[in-house]
Amino acid sequence: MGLYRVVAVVSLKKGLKDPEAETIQKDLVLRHGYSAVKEVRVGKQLTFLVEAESPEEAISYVKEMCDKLMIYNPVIHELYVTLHA
Amino acid sequence: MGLYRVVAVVSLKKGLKDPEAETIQKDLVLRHGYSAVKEVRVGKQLTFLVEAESPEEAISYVKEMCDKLMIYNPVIHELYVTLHA
Amino acid sequence: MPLNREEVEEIRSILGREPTIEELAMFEAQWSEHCSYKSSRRLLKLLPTTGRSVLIGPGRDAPAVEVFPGIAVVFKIESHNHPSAVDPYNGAATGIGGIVRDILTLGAKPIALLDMLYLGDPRDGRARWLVKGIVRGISDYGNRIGVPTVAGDAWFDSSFNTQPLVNVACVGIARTEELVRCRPASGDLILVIGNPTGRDGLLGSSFASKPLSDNPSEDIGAVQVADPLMEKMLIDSIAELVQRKLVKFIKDLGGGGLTTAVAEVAADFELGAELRLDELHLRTELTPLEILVSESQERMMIVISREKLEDVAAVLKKYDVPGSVVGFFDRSGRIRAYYKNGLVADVPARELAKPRDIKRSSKPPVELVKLLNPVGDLPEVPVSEALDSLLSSPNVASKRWIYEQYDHEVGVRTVLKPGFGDAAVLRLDDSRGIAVKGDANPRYTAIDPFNGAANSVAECYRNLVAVGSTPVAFVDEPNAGNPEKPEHFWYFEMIVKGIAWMASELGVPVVGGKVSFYNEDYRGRQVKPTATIVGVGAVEDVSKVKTMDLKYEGSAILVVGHTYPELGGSEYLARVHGIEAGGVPAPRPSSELRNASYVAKLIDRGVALSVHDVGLGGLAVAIAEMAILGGVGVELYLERVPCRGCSRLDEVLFSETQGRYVVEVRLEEVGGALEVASASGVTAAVIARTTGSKFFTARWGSTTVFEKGLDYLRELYEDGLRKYMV
Amino acid sequence: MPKIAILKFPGTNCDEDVLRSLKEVDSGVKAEIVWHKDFRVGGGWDAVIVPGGFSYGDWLRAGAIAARSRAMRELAEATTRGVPVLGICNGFQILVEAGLLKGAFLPNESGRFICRWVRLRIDNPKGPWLSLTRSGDELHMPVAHGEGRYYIEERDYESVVSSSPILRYLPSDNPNGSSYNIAGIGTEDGYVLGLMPHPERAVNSLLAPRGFKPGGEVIFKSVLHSLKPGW
Ligand SMILES: Nc1ncnc2c1ncn2[C@@H]1O[C@H](COP(=O)(O)OP(=O)(O)O)[C@@H](O)[C@H]1O
Ligand SMILES: [Mg+2]
Repeated sequence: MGLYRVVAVVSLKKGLKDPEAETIQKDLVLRHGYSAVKEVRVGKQLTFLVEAESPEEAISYVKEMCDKLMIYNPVIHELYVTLHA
Repeated sequence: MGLYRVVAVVSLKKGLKDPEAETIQKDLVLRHGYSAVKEVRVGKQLTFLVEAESPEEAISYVKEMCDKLMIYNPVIHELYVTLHA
Repeated sequence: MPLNREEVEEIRSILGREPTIEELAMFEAQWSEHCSYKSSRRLLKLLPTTGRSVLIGPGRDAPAVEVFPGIAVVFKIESHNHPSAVDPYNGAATGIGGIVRDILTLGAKPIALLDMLYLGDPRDGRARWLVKGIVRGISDYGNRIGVPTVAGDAWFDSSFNTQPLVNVACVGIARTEELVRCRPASGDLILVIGNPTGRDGLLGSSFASKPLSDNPSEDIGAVQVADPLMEKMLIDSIAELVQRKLVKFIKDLGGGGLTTAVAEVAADFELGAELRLDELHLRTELTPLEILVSESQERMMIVISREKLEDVAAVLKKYDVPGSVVGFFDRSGRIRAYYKNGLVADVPARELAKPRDIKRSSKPPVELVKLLNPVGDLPEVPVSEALDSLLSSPNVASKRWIYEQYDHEVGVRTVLKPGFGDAAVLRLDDSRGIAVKGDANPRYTAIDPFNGAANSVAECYRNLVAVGSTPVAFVDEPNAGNPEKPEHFWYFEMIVKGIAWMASELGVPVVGGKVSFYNEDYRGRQVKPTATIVGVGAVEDVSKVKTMDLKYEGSAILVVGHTYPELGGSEYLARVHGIEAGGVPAPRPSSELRNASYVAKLIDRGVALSVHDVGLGGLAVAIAEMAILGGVGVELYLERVPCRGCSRLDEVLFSETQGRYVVEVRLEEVGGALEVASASGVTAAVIARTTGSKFFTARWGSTTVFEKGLDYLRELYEDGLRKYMV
Repeated sequence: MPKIAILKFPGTNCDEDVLRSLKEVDSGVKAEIVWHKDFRVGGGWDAVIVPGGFSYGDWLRAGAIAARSRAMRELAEATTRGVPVLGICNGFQILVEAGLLKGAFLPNESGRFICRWVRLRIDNPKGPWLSLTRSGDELHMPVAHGEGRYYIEERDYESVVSSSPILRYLPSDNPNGSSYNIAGIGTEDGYVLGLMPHPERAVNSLLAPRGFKPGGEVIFKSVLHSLKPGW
């Protein structure tokens, strides 16, 4: 058994208006002149410390949990699960 | 010039109470029996699509931006900036 | 502020030996300015604290007044200036948390919050970041705990760019006989309930008792993350504990943490206490010292008799509120703290809780004299443009951007909502209610702290009167600089004296408050010293409450009170001429009283259709606001304004003479209204009439001074603050 | 008299308001605040109201944690037995998160919490909560939410638009940018209804600001009327 840090990122599907990202982008580009920024996206990152036999198992454990517990809402969200670097 | 996807993660400094993470762990994860999860942490993930000369430049550009814009508060948050995998 | 050498010496002599590090930490927390009032107590004694309605005056966590027979209002004010300067979101949020817990200590139900914010220039990046964080912090916390934020005050001034003032107040109600007022007795158990204790907020109150360090990120220990969900569970569980009469005494674990809570109760009731520090529920492992002084948020101390323990535990379990029995009171008069069977502290409660007063020297700063000099000849400016500039000043403009972020309706009590009148009104039962409002004018107090503070009291009084309530009591919060600097301490002294004087003259007690010192920026410059006053008024019939929006076309507009050429310290001078000086408007308590009772009569007899007090920006701004909000046009005849000594148009329009009101009255009632005025020696005159034209027009005789469309003015008023916040 | 449960979660904060307002509408009403741990399908409830607030702090997402709770499983069971359920604000969010109503919630388009009075119009009034209203009626009440932008996919919308009760903000009044100006929506039979605005804050004209009428009263009157035996 080992401990693995698994990261789940929940972000809005493309096409859905994301006020937070828009505000940041507006502020960045308009007010501060950071015009090299072409796009901003905001997501929520959940990091789970999981006890598992293997990294693969840890990941699939978290994936299953995210589905079952609806950590994300598939109607509006994308979920992306990886092992912590 | 190239386009780089840079990810900035803002999370509460270690040692600070994280009520959101604690509630998720206690009232969602553990209540539904996912007891292999030993710890939950929550952060905000910002992804910037940046035009830059090099990946290094893109990263340092984003770092500077996050400081200037006070996207996070160094008093309570830690910021972690990487290139998108 | 760490203990100084004399204080350590005094601790040695109190104990008769070398203190342990735990004991030193306890003294440091308890003797901090924030907890001990060592610099301020002498002066605070000047405040009038008694009156027929006062049930509990200063001394407890919160005072209580009886607004109607059998109905008590518990209310209190608090500052969270320093935490908000380094972490605006959590700083402001935990300020709300703290003030709500003060109200819970008497077993009252919190029904309203107020936030009085003195903020930086919204054009400044850091100031704006602070503003947004502070408002969001209050919004997220207040909204989540289900207590409506119904009123407040907001002021923008570059003096607050790095050190804002965040003053918050909470109002609670209870039946008088149900207030929790028992005495804890020897043998009673001490429980700490709520959040597990952590290292966060370690020595926060000594942090609030010193200037900000120039590297704010070093103050991590003093930063606390707000947990509104736990606060809500505390509110709910305490309500049940109180309702089932399971607790004898409740105290907030605030500044100074466990040490202060236990020491103050022991000292007040001539008890001692034995504590088992290892029994406390913790978030991380802590040393006994840390346990004693941690200021982790969302914790309360409750005192119960032993036989109630099982019932109490069941209630806590129902709400999933963690708790632990950390000790009991005894007759020893000493606080003895054990950790894993070792005695780590043994100090006399009384000496710990009540350090000796410090007499601070006080001296008016020399530059002040210049400020008070009369302002020389002002260049003539077009008054029409001046009005635009005033209406769009963030200080005057609509605060909608702020109060719309607050749930001001939860509780189904908010009869008069923010933005509609001079104070908020909450209904209690079917017909009765209370009015609440908080006020300050940092510019007045910075120029002339005595008169400025007196004017804050008077303004709060007027705001309560204008909506149709009878002022019952105030709480106050002087925000001053470093008490060790005589030039800073002088402001504090003058503020307290000004408050005490005006409150006494008005016959309204100041039943409690809080003191905030060390409001300096990192260069040691005092921010504008500010006297914040929060008042509560009684409303007999909430259906008679008055808003300030004009109601009908064809009614008369009355001004109550004389206008004097008092432009000193005014918004007009600052905004239009860039001058922050001059003698501030004179406080005139006897005309305040006379005019207030006249306005109250007009409201009571149903003669007044709408009422607004004259404040920042003077008469022109007051009338413009009424017209904008009501969407009703006005024709103002300036030559009819009762003035004394005014020689210029801008004086008539923008003077901030105190004690004035604008009242809309039905045409056919004017005669009667004026008769009552002259019978009671009140100056009142019809100065305008409402029209169907959607214009605000001002004339002097046959000349038109200005004529402005209401939509145009509304845009200025609505956008003045909002435009900076997008 | 029918028995109404007001379901309370940690962080629910409009439970007492709903109770007070129900009593204002009908002083004889039998309504009770029920702590989530004590809520059972078999409790003999004739209707259930899930009030507003911030259940479990609204952490993760508004309503998400409460939606997975045991009490909500009981409630879902109750709906299959035809017990009328009303979700107000956070209650609506919980019902949607629990899958009892279609759609999803997003943060307000302004990015800020908003508290203000709005005007709504009713389409396809059906079921016990709207029994005394007619199509096209205008109702006024306040909203107070930060994550109130109701979102529904187009095909789902097509499937409900002509059959289910829908409350819409007047287009000039949409406070959050919701799809199709939706403020509230019900199941096809209208037995389960959710809405973001707070009817309990609008049962008394004393609390309505100038220009608004208290539009929440009719919702409570409707359910009391509908629950009368013989309806
Ligand atoms: N910080 C704030 N929070 C909530 N409401 C506020 C705040 N600042 C101002 N308000 C509200 O905006 C309205 C106007 O406030 P203010 O300009 O201070 O009035 P006045 O000049 O009568 O004292 C009032 O309803 C007040 O309660
Ligand atoms: Mg006023």
